[in-house]
Amino acid sequence: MRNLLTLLVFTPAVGALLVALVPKGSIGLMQRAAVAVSLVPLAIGMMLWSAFDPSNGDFQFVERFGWLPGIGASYFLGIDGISLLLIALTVFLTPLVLISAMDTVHHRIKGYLVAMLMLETTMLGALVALDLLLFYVFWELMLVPMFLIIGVWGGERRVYASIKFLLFTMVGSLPMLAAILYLVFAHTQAAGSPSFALTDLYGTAMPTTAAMLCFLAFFLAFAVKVPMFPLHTWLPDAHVEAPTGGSVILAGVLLKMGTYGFLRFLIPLFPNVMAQSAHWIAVLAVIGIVYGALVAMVQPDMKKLVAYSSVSHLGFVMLGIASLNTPGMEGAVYQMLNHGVSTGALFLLVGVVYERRHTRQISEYGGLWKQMPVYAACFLVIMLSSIGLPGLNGFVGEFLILLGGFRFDKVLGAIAASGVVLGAAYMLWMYQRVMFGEVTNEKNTALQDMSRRELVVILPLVALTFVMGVYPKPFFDTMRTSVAQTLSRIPAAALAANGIEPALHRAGQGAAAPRVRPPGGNAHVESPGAAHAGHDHASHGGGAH
Amino acid sequence: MSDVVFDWVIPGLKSFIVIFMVLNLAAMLLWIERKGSALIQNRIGANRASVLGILPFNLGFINTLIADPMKLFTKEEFVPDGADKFVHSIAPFLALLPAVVTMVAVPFGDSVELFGRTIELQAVRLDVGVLFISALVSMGVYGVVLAGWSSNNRWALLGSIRGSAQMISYELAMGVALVSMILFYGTLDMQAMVRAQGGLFLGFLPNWGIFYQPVAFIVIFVAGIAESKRVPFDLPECESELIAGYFTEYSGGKQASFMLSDFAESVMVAGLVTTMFFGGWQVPYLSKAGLELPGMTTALAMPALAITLMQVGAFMTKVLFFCWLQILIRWTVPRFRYDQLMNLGWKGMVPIAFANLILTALLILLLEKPA
Amino acid sequence: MSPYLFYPMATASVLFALAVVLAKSPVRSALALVAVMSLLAVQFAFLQAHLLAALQIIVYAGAVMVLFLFVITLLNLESDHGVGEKPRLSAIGFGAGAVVAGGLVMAMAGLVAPAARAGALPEGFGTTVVLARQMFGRYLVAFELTSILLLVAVVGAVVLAKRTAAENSEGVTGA
Amino acid sequence: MHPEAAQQVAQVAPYLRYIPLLPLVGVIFHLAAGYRFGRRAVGLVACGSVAASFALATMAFLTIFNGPAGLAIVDPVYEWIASGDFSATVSFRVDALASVMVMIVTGVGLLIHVYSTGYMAHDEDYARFFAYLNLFMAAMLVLVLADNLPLMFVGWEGVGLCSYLLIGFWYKDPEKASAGKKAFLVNRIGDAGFLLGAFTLFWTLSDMGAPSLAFETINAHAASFAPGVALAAALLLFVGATGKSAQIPLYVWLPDAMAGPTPVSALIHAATMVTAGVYMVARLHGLFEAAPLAMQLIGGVGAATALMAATIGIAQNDIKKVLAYSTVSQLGYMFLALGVGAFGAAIFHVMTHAFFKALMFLGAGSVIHGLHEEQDIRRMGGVMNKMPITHATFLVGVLAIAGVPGLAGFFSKDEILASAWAGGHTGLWICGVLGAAMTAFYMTRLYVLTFRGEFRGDHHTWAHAHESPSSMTLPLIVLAGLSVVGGYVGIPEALGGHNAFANYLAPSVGHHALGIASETELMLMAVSVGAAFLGMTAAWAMYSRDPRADLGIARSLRSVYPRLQRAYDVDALYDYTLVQPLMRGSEKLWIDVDVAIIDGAANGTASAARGAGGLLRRWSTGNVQHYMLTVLVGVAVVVFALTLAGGL
Amino acid sequence: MTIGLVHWLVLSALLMAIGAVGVVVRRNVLIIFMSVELMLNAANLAFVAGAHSLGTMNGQSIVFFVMTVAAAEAAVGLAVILALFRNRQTVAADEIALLKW
Repeated sequence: MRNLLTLLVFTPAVGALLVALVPKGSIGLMQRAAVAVSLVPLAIGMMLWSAFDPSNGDFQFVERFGWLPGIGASYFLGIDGISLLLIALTVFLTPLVLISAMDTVHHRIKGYLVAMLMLETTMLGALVALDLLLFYVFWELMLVPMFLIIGVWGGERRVYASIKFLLFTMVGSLPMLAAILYLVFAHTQAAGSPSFALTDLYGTAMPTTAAMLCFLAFFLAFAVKVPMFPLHTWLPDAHVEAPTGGSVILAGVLLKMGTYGFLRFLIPLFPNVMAQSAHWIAVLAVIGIVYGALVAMVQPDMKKLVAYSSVSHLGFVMLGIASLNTPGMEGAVYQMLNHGVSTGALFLLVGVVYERRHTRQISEYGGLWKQMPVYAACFLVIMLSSIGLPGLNGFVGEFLILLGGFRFDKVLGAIAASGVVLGAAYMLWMYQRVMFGEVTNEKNTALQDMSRRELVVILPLVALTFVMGVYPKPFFDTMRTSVAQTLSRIPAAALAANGIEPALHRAGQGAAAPRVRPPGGNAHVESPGAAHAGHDHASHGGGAH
Repeated sequence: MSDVVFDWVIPGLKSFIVIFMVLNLAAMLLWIERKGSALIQNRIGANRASVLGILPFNLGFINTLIADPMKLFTKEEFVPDGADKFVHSIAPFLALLPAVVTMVAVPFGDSVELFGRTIELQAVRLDVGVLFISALVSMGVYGVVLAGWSSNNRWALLGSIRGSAQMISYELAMGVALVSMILFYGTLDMQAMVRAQGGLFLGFLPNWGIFYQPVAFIVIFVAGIAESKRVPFDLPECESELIAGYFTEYSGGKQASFMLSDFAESVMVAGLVTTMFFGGWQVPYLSKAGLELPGMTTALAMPALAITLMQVGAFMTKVLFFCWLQILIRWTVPRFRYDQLMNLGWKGMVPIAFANLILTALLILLLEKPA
Repeated sequence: MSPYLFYPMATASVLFALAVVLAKSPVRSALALVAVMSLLAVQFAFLQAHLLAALQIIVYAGAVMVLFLFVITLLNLESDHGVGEKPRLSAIGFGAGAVVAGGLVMAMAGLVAPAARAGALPEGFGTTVVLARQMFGRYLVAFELTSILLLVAVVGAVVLAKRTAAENSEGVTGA
Repeated sequence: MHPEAAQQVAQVAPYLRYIPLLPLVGVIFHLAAGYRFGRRAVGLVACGSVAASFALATMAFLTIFNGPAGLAIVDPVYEWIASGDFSATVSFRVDALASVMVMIVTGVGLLIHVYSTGYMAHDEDYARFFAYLNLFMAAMLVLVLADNLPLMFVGWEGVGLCSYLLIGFWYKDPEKASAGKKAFLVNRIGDAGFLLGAFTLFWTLSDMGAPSLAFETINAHAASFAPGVALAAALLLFVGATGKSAQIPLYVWLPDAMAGPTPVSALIHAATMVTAGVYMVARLHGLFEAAPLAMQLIGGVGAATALMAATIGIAQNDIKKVLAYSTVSQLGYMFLALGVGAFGAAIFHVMTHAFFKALMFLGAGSVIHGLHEEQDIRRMGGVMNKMPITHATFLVGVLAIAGVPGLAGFFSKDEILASAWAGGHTGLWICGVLGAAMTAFYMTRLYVLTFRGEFRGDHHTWAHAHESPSSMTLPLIVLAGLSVVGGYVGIPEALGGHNAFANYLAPSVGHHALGIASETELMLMAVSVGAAFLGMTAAWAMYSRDPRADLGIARSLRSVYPRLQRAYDVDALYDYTLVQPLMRGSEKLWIDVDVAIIDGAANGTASAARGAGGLLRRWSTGNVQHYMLTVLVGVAVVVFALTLAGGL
Repeated sequence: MTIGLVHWLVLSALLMAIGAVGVVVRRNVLIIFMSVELMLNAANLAFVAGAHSLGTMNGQSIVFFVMTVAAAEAAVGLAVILALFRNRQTVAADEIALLKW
């Protein structure tokens, strides 16, 4: 299969078309159709993973042909370990969301399904695009279905929320477009021919201030999406107003686009600036961790609480990325997946009770354990994974991130670790108020436990939390080389200049020999990072410093 | 002679002749119509114009040519209250003018050599002759609309609206049919069209357009009759419903000019049809060289003047014939209902015309060898 | 063409144009406009654009303006008060118009004809053939698009002008 | 090592993983099928699984015991996390220290499981209870058997989770639920310290070229750490220990933890989990020895905790609260021991304490059970007549903890005190003796008020009071036996023994010969025993004569006593200084920063834009002509300008 | 003197200006519409004159398109006016300012 990625990206769109053709009346049919369609990308994703060569750090399944040759834009797709994992997450979550939609969406069902599928297309597109223009197109298109999902199927203040969401992200991404254009311009100056292809733009020479500005532009775009403090305030509103499925995708995948942007574009394109500003990013990240946790603690609304917890968790991810060393970054990538799974599940779970009681106020609940033990149990597991209990997925990511962060800066690491405590605090408190105690509110006395369909949606996620917590090896094997590749783009000189401990690679030892293979420069010879990477690995031969 | 003569005098002369002819022909048609209707209805018809009763035959056409106009143009002009006087008074001429002027583009004869110059026997040589004609035809609507509107009378208004709608509708069909003719002849110049109809078709028939474009002929002829707002298309002025339609409020000369414009239009139609489908001034088997019937090896030569005269005569006869044909139709066929009229126009003529156009185009595409 | 023809016709066109703007009754402005267009058609003819001249008559005078008249008579409007009724607006309008006219005239007058052709017109200039060649060659796409535009326009017009059942029931005094 | 030993090791090694795994299987069974198969099956599986892992543990223990000194069995399962240099493997390791701990955990655990089948017999959530209990066993065993810090942390957090779940087992009572939450959070604070300690260690080691968190590696390289690093790591880890083992300042959760079912208190909050801190410090003895400052701190904290808890214990009236504070105080002893470097002694005390404290908790549970959930000793008395077995075994426990010679407590406590004295930490020694006296005092008080004299509760209760079923009394008897004989594994030289226990542990924690003459040692014993008897007699004298003696004390010590009862108001203090400010601060962050400032900025921009639009929209009157006029005027201006500028 | 490009252009400029004024000063939508047509014609004249003076046909071609567009515009525009009149009984431009604010 040569055009696997194209297939992957556009199947949902085609599916959306099919769903749109289903007659208005037959709702059951269109719902099943949507789910069935969404299973195709899942299959393709699994094929990709099985065909993926983890030892190869370059982009794989590459497809490239001219799109707008005049300006050097090309239809350029390809994935590495990092994007592969996020793709897997996306194609895994979407079917669940569509199934849950059967319970949670009651009007304009067809529109919702179509929007969801289109959303999947755009997200996958953004994940596989290696051409900056193409990426930007998908990146912006992503907003449209989400905007609709929030604005049409949302809660009371959906309009405010959706517009806020749109404006924040747009404000973020427009400067990025300018930066992209400048980048291409600079490249054209240097290379003579224009190109939007990421691989061509590595190591584009430009004046320091320009590089700084471009970096800022990209940073703004991604930071808003992540969202990093203090650009996060769109998130709680968006989450609270969005329908369950919307929240799940928003938290599960959309936010990752920001962090993914850091890994895929920001670091490779501006390694030096990244090295210079890593400390600031880390500081923001840590503020985000603590701030998000603290604010989450006092939220009266479950979804809002979870939303702020997302701010905190994404803060962890950003800390891991900013720490610029292997454990931190791998932890960050892993934490993206964890957050996708656990927070997604949390939103689904909140949705379950919301469907029954049509309120998300914590004070409205209490003693639910007695009414819905299964629900309580699932909630317990997911909550524990979200507060990073060892043995569940959350811990692995958090641990590595803190490990890396601590290496990067002891004080920041220490403060971030306090986030672990606070995280437990708000989650447990919420859990206690919702689940424990006697049933005080008589409205809750009639609550039914989870239906079979709801279980079908939740259990895969619960299972995944265990698997990813106990046996994370496959994930790390997939991402390892790619992360190393990304890190290797940062010149050791830049790190040293900014007093950052260089990234560590487990080289030499037999067990790890296949793990890190020096990224052969066949695609990246022109990037100074790769050139340096070779000797970097060599120097770590003994694994000692 | 000086250019002034050739540039101004002769064309002016030609135009005058043509227009004069048309006017008179129109007037004469009035008489022909009366006699014709009488003939058809087994009456005597106009019979009050004998000079002292000595001549064996009736000179009825004299009074249609002279007496009637004199009477009409000397009557009092009546303008209703609340009418837009200006518009009301220009309307008849707007109606008459196009009908009359049209003919200047129609060639009534071959070119003649005069004082070492060739003079086309055609009032104005336009390389867009056909378009010129359709343009003027389309102008014909104004008279109707304005007349009806300006005379501040609801029957008149109704008549005018009917009239304009009808004319616009049939113009369309006519235009499309004309296009197919243009396609067929490959020119907009009527003189050229006529020339193209010289010679023979299938060895013995005259090479006339009718044999190639019968459908277009029917369409144009019918549409033309509709343009001239005569029975069976005379709904804008049908006495039984609207008194006299859009010129109810007219009297005397203006009313006369409306009537004239009707006949002038039928003359125009006749001229158009003749030119396009019946070889215009072409006389079968007659060419500049002289007369040559099928089978003859050499043409028997004739003096150019004779030939020219014969051709002009032929043109006249043909035109007269078609005028007569229209009169025949007018007294034979009953009036349509308005919806029938519209249906015929939009659902009958227009599609047919288009079909014909497309067919023509296809055939030309197929038969014509690529240049 | 000779000044003896141009100046009278030009003045006439300008006067008619003014009539279009100033005439109280719509019908008269319409007629004036027809006159302007016919005059322009003649000038086209003098400018070796015979086809356009004919089209000018057919399309504008023959079709568009007839439509106008049609609508006018249909609506049967009483003539409004012409230009007098909105003095401020009119004043500004005339002022600006005067400035524009003056400016443009000055500009045009001061204009040295750019790249005026040397010598006689090219062979077959303005003939239908040449125009047709361009239509189906260089401007083909535009030409086709125009046809689509016309189609859309027709459909649109029909849709707009057609009365809905509701409107029929309550007659013209709808809404 | 000897070939047969090696071969035996090879045989045993693969089974280590099943020690924690079996209870886990139990958990899955309980959750999946427990409610279907009924209580009997659940009880069987629960006890059976623990019994099985007890058997395996014994096997391992014997292997070590018979094997040469320093023998360790390692069972590497798989590599769990691997990122860059960092690698955390799931691999279990049993050496002398671990073997002792695992025996305690599985043994006491087994007994308490048996006891629970009786105690919880009438609870509706029987299966859930045993699921938690088994889960706890699994976690605890992982903690004990782990051969590296990350894996230990898994158990470390796991037991925390289980205590959370078990304390809040009766979730309908908000008090109990929040007690569980409190326990978890306080533990989390410790865990954060634990993590940071681990990080410090890892990066130090990785820079030393040995990137690993295996205990071996740490202990091996600890000596060559920079002193600052060692101190930092040690302190951070100690923070973790204080959390888990309820030391100042993080002990506050333990008394509240008594909200859980009594067997839980016995198993988790007395015998096993709370000693995890002690175990961890002992495991990393190398590191801690490398940080003498940290050791002193530990000792100090231990002593302080011992005294403080003891004083509070005197004034408590809830039978379980008394035991809880005594536990805290005993844990203080253990840390005191660690602080003076007597790791063996600490573990020794862990063991003995596990026996007698579990015994007393279970006894208390039996009493509570018999008196229909009555927990206030002021409404007890004379229970000995109704519950002879409980009474007898409880008495043994009291004597043991009071340190009456010949019983388990005596040996372990005296070894601690001796090592303190020997280490020259006279201050700590004095604290220890005082603590011993007080312990003896409040334990005797507890005993007297509960079992002696007349019953002070209502007659209805008294009528129905009864001895507990055999499933409960049997463990009591066993534990009583252990409390008696448990000490004899470590008879000090001074008493003609040769401290077998310490020697056995030596390879794991190093041996510390008390560099003092046996006369001195005997003298020390005499002092502490004297102190203990003093306390006992005093208590006996006071409370057997008048059960309401407390009122007298309260009157005489008006200023102090209420504060003692309120546990020095530490909870209130924390609440006032930490919790409340945090909540209020968060509230402020949310309302003032998030909503007001950040959102305010965003919305402000929006409304500014809207305002501008509001002004501009006046321009669009909707009247075509105005637009056209604008255009016209614009054109006019342009044209005019251009013509002035000299032609287009 | 002979009549050249400039004369035509001046004429078309005048017509254009007059048309513009007409659009502004008249209330009657129909007349506004006619004024627009007038402006279009002025433009056409300029084009044709330009074509004539340059000797290239492009100007004429464009006029061709202008005419078509004008026709389409007229059709739709008049239909709109009809519909409007039907709903509001007026063709005064300032009384149908629906897109206000």
